[in-house]
Amino acid sequence: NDPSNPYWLTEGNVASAEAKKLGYEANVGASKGDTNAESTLIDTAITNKSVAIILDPANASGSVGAVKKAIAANIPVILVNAEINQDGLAKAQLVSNNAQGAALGAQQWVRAIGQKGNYVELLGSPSDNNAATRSNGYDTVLSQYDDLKKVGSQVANWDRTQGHDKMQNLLQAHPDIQGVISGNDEMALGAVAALKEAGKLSGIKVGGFDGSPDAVSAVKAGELQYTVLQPVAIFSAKAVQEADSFIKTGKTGAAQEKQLFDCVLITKDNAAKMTAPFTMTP
Amino acid sequence: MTRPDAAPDRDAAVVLTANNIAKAYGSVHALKGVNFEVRRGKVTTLFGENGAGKSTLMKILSGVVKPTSGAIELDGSPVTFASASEARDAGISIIHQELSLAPNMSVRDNIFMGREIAGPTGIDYAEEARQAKVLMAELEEDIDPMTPVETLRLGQQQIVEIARALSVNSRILIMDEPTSALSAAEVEVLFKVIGDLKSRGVAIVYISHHLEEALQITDYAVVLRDGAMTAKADRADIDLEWIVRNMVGENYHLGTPPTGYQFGEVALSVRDLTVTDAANTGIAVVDRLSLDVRAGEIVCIYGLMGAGRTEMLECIAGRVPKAGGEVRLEGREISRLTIAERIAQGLALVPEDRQRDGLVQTMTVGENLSLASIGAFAKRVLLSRSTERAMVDQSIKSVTIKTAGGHAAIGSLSGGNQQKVVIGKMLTTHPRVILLDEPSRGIDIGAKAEVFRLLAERARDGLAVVFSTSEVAECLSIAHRIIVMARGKISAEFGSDASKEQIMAASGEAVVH
Amino acid sequence: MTNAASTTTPPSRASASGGGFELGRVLLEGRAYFALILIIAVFSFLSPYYFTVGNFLTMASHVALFGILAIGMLLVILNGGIDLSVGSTLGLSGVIAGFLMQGVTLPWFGVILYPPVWVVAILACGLGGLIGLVNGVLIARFKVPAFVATLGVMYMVRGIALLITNGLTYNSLGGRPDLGNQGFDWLGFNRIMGVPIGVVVMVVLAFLGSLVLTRTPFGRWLYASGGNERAAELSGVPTRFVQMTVYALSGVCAAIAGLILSSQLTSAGPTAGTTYELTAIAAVVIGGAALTGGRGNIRGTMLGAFVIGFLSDGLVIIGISSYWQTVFTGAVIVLAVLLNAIQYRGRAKAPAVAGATPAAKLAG
Amino acid sequence: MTNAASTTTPPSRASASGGGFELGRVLLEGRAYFALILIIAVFSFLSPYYFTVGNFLTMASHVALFGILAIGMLLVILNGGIDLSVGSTLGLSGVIAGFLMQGVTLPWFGVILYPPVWVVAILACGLGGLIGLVNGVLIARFKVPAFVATLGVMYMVRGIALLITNGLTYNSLGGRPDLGNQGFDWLGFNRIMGVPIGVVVMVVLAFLGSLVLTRTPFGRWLYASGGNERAAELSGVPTRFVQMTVYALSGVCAAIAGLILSSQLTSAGPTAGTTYELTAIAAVVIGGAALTGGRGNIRGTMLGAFVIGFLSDGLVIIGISSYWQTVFTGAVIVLAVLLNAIQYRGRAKAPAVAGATPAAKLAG
Ligand SMILES: Nc1ncnc2c1ncn2[C@@H]1O[C@H](COP(=O)(O)OP(=O)(O)OP(=O)(O)O)[C@@H](O)[C@H]1O
Ligand SMILES: Nc1ncnc2c1ncn2[C@@H]1O[C@H](COP(=O)(O)OP(=O)(O)OP(=O)(O)O)[C@@H](O)[C@H]1O
Ligand SMILES: [Mg+2]
Ligand SMILES: [Mg+2]
Repeated sequence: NDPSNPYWLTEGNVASAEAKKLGYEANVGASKGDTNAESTLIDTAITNKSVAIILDPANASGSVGAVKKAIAANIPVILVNAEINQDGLAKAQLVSNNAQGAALGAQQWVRAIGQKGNYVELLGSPSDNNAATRSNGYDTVLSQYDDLKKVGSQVANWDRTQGHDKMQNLLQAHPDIQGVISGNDEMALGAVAALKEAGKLSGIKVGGFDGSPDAVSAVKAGELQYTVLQPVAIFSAKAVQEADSFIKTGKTGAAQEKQLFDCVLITKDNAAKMTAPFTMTP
Repeated sequence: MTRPDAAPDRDAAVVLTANNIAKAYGSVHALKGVNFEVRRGKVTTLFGENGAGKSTLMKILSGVVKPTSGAIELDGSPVTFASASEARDAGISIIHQELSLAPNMSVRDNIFMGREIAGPTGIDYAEEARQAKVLMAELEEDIDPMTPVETLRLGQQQIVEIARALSVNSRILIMDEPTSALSAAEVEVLFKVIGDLKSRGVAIVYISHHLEEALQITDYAVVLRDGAMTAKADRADIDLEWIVRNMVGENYHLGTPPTGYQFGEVALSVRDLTVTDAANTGIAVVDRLSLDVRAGEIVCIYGLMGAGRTEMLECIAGRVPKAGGEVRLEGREISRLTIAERIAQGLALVPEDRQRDGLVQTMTVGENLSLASIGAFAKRVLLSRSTERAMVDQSIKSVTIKTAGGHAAIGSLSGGNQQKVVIGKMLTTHPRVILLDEPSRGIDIGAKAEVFRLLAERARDGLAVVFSTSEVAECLSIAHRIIVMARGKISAEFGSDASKEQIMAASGEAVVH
Repeated sequence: MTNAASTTTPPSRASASGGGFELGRVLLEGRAYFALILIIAVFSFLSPYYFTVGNFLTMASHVALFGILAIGMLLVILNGGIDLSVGSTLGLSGVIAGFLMQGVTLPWFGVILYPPVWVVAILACGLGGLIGLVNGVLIARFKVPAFVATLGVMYMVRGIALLITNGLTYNSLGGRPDLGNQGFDWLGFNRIMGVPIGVVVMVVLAFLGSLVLTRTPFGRWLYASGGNERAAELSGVPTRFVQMTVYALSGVCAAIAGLILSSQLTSAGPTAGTTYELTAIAAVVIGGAALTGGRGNIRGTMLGAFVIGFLSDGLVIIGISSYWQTVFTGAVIVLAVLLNAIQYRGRAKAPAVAGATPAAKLAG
Repeated sequence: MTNAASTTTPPSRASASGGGFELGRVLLEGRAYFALILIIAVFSFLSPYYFTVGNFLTMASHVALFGILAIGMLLVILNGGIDLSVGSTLGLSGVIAGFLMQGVTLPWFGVILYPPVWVVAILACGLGGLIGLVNGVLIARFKVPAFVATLGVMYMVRGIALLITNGLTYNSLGGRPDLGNQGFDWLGFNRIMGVPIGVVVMVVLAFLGSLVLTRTPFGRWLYASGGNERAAELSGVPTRFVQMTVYALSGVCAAIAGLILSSQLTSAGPTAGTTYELTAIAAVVIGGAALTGGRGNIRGTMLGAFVIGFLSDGLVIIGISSYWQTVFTGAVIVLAVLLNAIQYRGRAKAPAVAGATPAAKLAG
């Protein structure tokens, strides 16, 4: 996926590092969310006679074809971070438990702003079903509090600039909000910048998702209330190990195809524990 | 000679009649109810100043533009043409005043574009090429049908244009200034061709600003003046003087060399100037040419198309690089300077093609006038509007440009006035030497006279003037000295008392009567 | 000012004179060939997998997409226009195909229609042609500059694709036997004698294209109206018709590419094909066509497409960071035109004839 | 073939005659004004929050980015060129700024330099100018068509930005008091009398721009070389110098925009500004400039920028899906030029004079 986001960068780096450790030659490519680019990458992976492909699908449905192609070339595919809408293809799908993470975040967020108030939501790009999963996760929690009203929501495509601009517009439309809940950290940080500029940061609480280094430092600085750490480092490493074991034993060694990794909440209190990007040492 | 209302003589069948055709472009009334007849096997020549409406009338007859009012009758039955190709199918073809060729395509493709000869597999290229060859032979030009048009010089391009019109075996052939870029020899050939066409019963409409030339082939003369017909007559009844009178009201002569003052120092001195062909084929287009012009002197350079005048002048002005020799302006070697620097030094060129090289169509008359000297109006950084306006008005007056004022769009001016703008623009740079490449090209006789008068005045004030021309008559107007160029060399030099025959002979041009 | 002229005189000659063989062209296209060979050589040296039939077929099938777009783009560029909307059209046609494959509900009959694949394909192409026609009408009838018209259409079409799918992606375009609408993935998955269908389609289109350009009146009309529209018009060439047609054709090409892509992925996303128009244009230009119209030919364009495709795939195969790929792509584009420019600089000095002046402008 | 000519005659006159008042212009720009007013009216009606000072300021600060890009773009387009690289330049300048703010390590001195903000800003702008100059040299010296040259540079610059940051985003550009490199967010955060700095910068640039265009020889040269390069050259206009300068200036404008953006976000991402070039071009065109050069002015361009910005922000505020925003943007672009085209269609019919031919072509 697009490595201009630290999240996916770490994903790639950790995986290749792990692979090298296990004595493979790793080759990281970025689809930038374009399914065609992705399938091109798969093709070249096939050409390169790769022993295994670890794929962060660009698109829940769009990537199915690409995966099929790899399977057809009988190269085991292990999916990380995002799922595809068809089971039984990939050897394994290792994803962070977005629903759980969202719930976790939402609860913390409620604690931060209290039981009542108006808020707005920034959504990721709709073609990525993590966006939906997280948004639903938020809603299930927040809808329990009748006094919390979602007065607006905008798609900011995971992007910081858009997060910033859309936040400014939302502020205009809804000056009376207490909170912003965001589908990922980039958008959240964009929102923070916008709020800072409007001098409303103190009054409005922002929550992110991903646990990216920038976000963590923002949490430390108290600009961001919290972020939800996706154990990307963990599961991308795990993915490689499973690939390895599959190549050697023919089994991933995991019970079922879909493996959910629970997310961890990062707040001011435990932000210090972030040793490396996306890795927390308890 | 006869009055317009006089009955048209009957000795040749009228094929095409235009009944009080009127055409208005917005406010401009290009034609105001013109009646016009074309007779089979005869040449009907259309005379008129720039903007008289000649081309407009022809465009209407050939279906290019639709008349605002009026009717056209072909063989007595009314017709209306929705497009040029409809007119062509009806047997009317036209050679347009402005070249209309696709430079990226070969001669063959240009001749047959829009009228492809179908073969079993798409276009029958072989057949087209063959016919193209035949046409070229007929016009006595050895141009390979496959050569891209862009590599032909202007004259040859015009030949291709003519060939295209001939390739349609039409009953009516309209030629709007077909010879503007042709050498006398080429004109000869064209006239021969026209002769054959006449004998084959083709009706021809001919337009030209070269009056004597046109008279050679005229059977019927029609004169337009600002959109209305002022006179028509048989060849037998008319002469040059008659045409000019009806064109411009009174009789014109192009002026005489200004006298009564001494020439100054040598202003421009060219030594062994050599310029190679634009296409880098190494051919010397200008061949070790040397020339001196004194302040206040007017020098005319006569030559055939392709003699190398444009190259020489553009090279002196810094547009094309020189292959050898040196150019001195008032003693200073200027070969190394840029165009801008040469202008600053006092050397100005009025280019051959004003549309392409002279005017900025997107700017107003005033802005065009001040363009070359714009730097002068900058007080510190900003332009001084007032100074500029003053200067513009002043030069509009001094160059006598007929225009609504400095703010008018350049496109709204007639050809002659546009030319004056280009000249005015260069004069505002206060040059010591001014080069004019065919300043009279495509402008009417009235405008010509004014331009020459203007140049004569400036010469009096010590300006050195060099102008090139393709019309002998113009050599014998204001020039103190006439230099004839042929194949890049000076073939002869005359005083203002030379005869047309001498000059033409020296240019390697057959003397035409 | 004569650069366009200079950059591209030779191919033009060639193309314009429909088939005539000439040194200039050999030199120019020779260069493109050379670039291609160089690329292949270098990568074959760097990766054992590069120089294999399998890989070439794969790469070819990647090139196919851009190649097909580029063919349509070439027609438009020959006309002196440009078509920025092909990327979006590609996306929309895929989406429409997906939409139809999902079955169309006709509420007032209460039935769900599952049109067979060929119907879907035709409808998608038709749509592409329609979009192209919109461009054509805007440009030919209303005289809107091509760049702007197609820019606007690009946005609109993209937006529509997103609205239809609500940003989501159609998948499982495989169809179902019981509905008799199977075989959509044929385009993407099948191979004729080992050659992916996409490549076959491209070759066929290329062949048809050069036939039209060199053997038919339409081809000559296109070169003529691209070279000097006024002249063409005066000599009875139906310039407006030509103009509209090329945009329509470009639209159809885009639609075909869209079908191939979505069938390769057996899914259709609304954002597919974003910025592909630029790649297509790059291919055409590397292929020696002039953005001023009238100059260029299919062979060159194909070469251009292959240069771009083989390069970027090669970089992926030897595992170079995707950032470098971006840099290289840019470098190649500049280099390609730069070389032409330099070689024909001498010519550039030649006095351009009136007709050639346009070239000048755009280039400036 | 006379479309360009027709579409844009009036503004040209206007601009060219820098200040001369004319019916044509009033009509044409009147329309842009009208569009803007309409947009404002509609949205004010739909949302109580739209018509507020606060909101206008916010929207203005969004417009500022594109506005600044558009000013540079206008210069290039007046010259008859186009600059596709501004988006990438914007991104890179931000990245460079971020890079410098992080502190430059000089290994052989073993020290880390923290250049003060103004130095950073100047360096970033310098870089932008440099990139522009590369475009200029390619186009003016080597006669590479502007579209292609800037397309290539666009890719290369983007790639470089990605390589420098390795895809990451620099943040915390706030600077640190102890290092004396604070105040980078000044551009993005501060306001002068409530007006965001970005807007102020845009206004200043717009003012300078129109001064240069209407009151200096350079402006006149620009219009001239855009209108007819050959004629300009023969009148002693340093056309190459003009050409290079406009691209350099466009680069600087892009860099400035990049600084403002990254300071608004107090972070600089390598992918910032992607496709902004298209928005900028759209603004210039909606503002009535001709892509053929010689016609257009700053006021129109600013209007164009505001039309686009106010529209898309308005749609966000009334909470319309971002997909509709895409559609509308496209629609507005087409509509704007369409209206001009229709109004001047009558003129369009007039056979263009030779000089106008270039215009025609590019537009075709
Ligand atoms: N397309 C046009 N739009 C507006 N006015 C036009 C147009 N074409 C011609 N005119 C005007 O109509 C009048 C006649 O033009 P026309 O070209 O017929 O003159 P002409 O006799 O051919 O002049 P020349 O000898 O220079 O060719 C001129 O005043 C000209 O300005
Ligand atoms: N576009 C061109 N390409 C190649 N050669 C050219 C071109 N134009 C002119 N030439 C050559 O340059 C020489 C001079 O041509 P040119 O027409 O400039 O002479 P000229 O005396 O200026 O004629 P005129 O001034 O009447 O046009 C001729 O031999 C011609 O073949
Ligand atoms: Mg005429
Ligand atoms: Mg000449």
